Amino acid sequence: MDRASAGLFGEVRKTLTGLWSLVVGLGVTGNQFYRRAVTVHYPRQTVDNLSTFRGPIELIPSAKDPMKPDCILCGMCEQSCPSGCIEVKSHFEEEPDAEEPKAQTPAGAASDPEKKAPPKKKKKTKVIDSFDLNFNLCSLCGLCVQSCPGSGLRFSHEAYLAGYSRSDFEFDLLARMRAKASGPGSAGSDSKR
Amino acid sequence: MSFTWIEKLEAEKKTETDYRKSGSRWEVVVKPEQVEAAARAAWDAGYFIEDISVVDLQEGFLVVYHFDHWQSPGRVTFKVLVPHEKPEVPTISHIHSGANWHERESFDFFGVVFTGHPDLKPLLLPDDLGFHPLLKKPEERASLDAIANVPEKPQEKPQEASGQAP
Amino acid sequence: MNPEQAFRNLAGDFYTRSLQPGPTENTLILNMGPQHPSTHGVLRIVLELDGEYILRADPVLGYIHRMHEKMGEVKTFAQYLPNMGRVDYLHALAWNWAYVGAVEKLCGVEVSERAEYLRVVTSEMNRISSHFVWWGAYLLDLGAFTPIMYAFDDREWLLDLLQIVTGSRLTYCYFRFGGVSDDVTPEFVEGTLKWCEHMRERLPMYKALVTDNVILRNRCEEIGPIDLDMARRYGATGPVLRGSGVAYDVRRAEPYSVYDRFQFEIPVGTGAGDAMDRYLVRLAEIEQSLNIIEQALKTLPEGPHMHEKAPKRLKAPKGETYFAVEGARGKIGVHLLSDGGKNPYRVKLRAPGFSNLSLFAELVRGVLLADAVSILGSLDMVIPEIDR
Amino acid sequence: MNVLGIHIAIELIQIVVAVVVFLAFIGVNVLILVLMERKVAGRFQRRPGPFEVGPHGSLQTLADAVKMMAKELHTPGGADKILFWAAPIITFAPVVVCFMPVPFGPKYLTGWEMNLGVVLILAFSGLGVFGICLAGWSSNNKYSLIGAARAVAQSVAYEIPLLLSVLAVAFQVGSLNLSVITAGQGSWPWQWNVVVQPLSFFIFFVSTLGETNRAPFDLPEAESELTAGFHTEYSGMGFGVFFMAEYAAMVVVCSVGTILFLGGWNGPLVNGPWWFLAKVYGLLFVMMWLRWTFPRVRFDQLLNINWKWLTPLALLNLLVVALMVKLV
Repeated sequence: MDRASAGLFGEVRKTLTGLWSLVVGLGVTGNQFYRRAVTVHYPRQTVDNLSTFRGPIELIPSAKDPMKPDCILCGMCEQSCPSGCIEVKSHFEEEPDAEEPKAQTPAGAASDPEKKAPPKKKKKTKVIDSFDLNFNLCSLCGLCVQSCPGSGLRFSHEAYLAGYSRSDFEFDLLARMRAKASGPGSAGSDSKR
Repeated sequence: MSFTWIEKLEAEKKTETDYRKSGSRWEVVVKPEQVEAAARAAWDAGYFIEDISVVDLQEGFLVVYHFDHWQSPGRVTFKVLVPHEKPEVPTISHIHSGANWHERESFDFFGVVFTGHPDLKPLLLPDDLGFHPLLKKPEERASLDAIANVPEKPQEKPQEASGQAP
Repeated sequence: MNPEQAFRNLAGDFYTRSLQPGPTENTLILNMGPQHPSTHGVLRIVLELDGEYILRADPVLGYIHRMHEKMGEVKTFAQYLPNMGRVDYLHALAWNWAYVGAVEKLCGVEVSERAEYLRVVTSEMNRISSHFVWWGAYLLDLGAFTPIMYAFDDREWLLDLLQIVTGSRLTYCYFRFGGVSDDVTPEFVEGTLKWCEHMRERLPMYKALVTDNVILRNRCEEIGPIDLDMARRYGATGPVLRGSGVAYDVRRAEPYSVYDRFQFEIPVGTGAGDAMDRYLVRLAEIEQSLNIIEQALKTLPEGPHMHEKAPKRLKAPKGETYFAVEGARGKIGVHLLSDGGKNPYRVKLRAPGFSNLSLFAELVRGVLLADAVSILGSLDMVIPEIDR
Repeated sequence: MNVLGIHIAIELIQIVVAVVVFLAFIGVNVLILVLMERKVAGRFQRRPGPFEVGPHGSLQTLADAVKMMAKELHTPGGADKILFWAAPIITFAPVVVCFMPVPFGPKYLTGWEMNLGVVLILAFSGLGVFGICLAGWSSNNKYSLIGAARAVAQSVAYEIPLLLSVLAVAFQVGSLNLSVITAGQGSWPWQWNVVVQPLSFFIFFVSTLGETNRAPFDLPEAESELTAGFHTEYSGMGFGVFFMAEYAAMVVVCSVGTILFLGGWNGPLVNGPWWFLAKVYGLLFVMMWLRWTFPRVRFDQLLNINWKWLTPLALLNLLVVALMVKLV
């Protein structure tokens, strides 16, 4: 400590500059005192940047039928999820109008005979039963959206999620998608803000 | 960047490794009783300890020490293989004080005992846990060969450095 | 059992008892934490006090231990990514980077040029946001309540920007093997440059309010000096080391990514290595990070945000690697071993705070309780990172 | 019954009425002050502060008070039960007495006009630390104990410059009667004692910060070091009474400051209690401003400030004032 060497005069001067720094500090807070608050009064106001927020994932409805998802049911999202929070259930169903694909195959076969080689008896399609997201476990990493080979999944912009129990966050994404498609004012419409 | 101090070091095996691939410039395999001397040499050469990591392998525990230097960066890795039956390595915490906690952590996770450690009590895990969570099941353990750029099993080779008493 | 005996049994656990046999009589064993306002989360320090002077200190860790290293062994390489945002929640992107970098190094995955720049930008932004939290929290430790609000005001803007590109605000999971998960929008670039300007106007206010404040200076100067020997013995890195006057920064020492293309300085302390030095180094780092962000954004190359050859499903060869990056708290290292399986064989996470905190016990010997708080704050602890 | 008996009876009634009135006054003021503190802190930090209970959050402290009263009074294990619960009362009771000689306005707005008003206030405000000390001791908590030790050292130290600066004014006026001191000052700011003795006022104000444990001198309850200091273990109204005592003590010292240095109820245009209250609240605002701006000093620094700066300065100041009084 070089306090002794500074002498009384130096000490007084140091104290005075110290005191002045306090006054400067008061000036800074005093200056802020008159400014407007920067916070958002939550229930009355909401933030305006939710369009970039990535909330729980949602299924993308197909362009033709908003009640049907674009999902091809490959299960990639299920596999890639680190926390195992996605569960896709599906079953095989025979194509209802088996005629139409048959009508198309000759056209394709003409150009590419190789493809004809395994002739399918009856075309079966996967039909979605349920697409569940256990949001309790989800860490919003986005690996599922990234791994989706088509465009079946995307992030929603829901930030205002609250519930009374864990079961409130076991989402049936299919139902949510349909609810969203049928009523624009339903849950998950924050993005328009 | 001079690594002459490594060349002087008594060790089972010294390899200059590809930094781009392994992130380490030198890899030195030492015997448990040579650890202290190696750590001392690293200290004298101006190195500081980065971390101590343990890998559970078929042949035993591979204790990996990483050292780095402030002025001439270049990671140096020391490796010690100790058998499962007697997982004991001398502590280096009296040379590199930072190793103290790393050793305690390794003791927590693997049960590797660092002999001479001043205070080898649990660090991250509860004191009454009773098992070591990072131990692998015997059938899950990979062999030394299965982990690339680890040189061949040093334990099996009767080395010329056998006459050294610590 | 008489009540006194029962009470004695009640008092203390394994860790207090392990400190119990003191060298002198009439000392006080004080448990600071795990619920204590200035231990930042759940650090616990068992102190032996003589009056208000600390005779011995013994940090007790593990209250938020989650065994991330074990999780790494049971998840695939890609599935381990979200864990990285949770090791150090304040500089999540550096951990993202350390792990992604290690895997890329191991598997020889190339990263697209644009992604490298985006990584630099977002990681530096994250560094600034981390320093803001530290700054506010440190002043809370010292008893000033207002600065954290100003810091959070600026940080909110920053988080809004990071949200545009990463989609989240705290526990980012943005980096991918071979690139980043999303490209940036022009408004992000514009907004960030604007924010950088705003910050340059704002930093003098920080200085006037806090840095020049005589009370703060008296609380920080000559407090907790770390000399070079001690820093090296404990393997201190980051601002803690730079505060002691060593210009050791992984961004320079082992240049990774495109850091060698940017002009920036490594702020170092005056040599005293006290809390004030560490404080000043961190504030200076905010400015340097602003420099890097501006340079990177102005020279942001076009191109994809993921390398074309980036593997959709990662196949790791067997091998071992170590990759280090410079986090807000120091050198973050990931020691990764693979036996060629789909999961890592072993992941060792080197948390900078772990080494930095380990010197705390030696540093606080003989200081006042209030100084211990100041020292602890100046080390910038993030307990989840230390406990992993 | 003689005249003297009637006098005593009247005085007693007056005191009882005054105590009741002051209790109400303290209660209302604490409610307002806590709200004010939170609102002011909010303004400094660019946020609205309490906003939900009542219009603009105006009933927030009332709600908090109700909550506090409804809470369980918990006595920690190993605590000295009697002392533990006596401590808040011992801290709070002297503060009420301190209001007695305070002239809120001209004529009858004084609880009990007495010649030694200043001495009474200083004596009783010094008692508050006794309660804090007991609280720290009886809690059987180490943080509380350290907090109590700090409180005692701090309070003892800061009482000295406080006393000396008050004495300087008393020298100048030649009276210890607060009404007389008030009456000696004019209506306009340049007629107040603060113009004559700015240094005394500065010393007085800094000392009151130390005396009332306000930031940046709030070491007995320094929450980042001692969690909550001496009242760590108190729950419900036990804590509430400490809280009230702290704010009431603030009102007292600001009242004294107003009377001694800022002309009391004197003010431009019409003299009256409104001026008194305005000045008191002005001083309280400055206290809050300081609290929400500065970090906390360290304990040895706190004592250094006192023993190395304030006390010598106050002594010097007193000497100069005495000389001036003698000469003029």
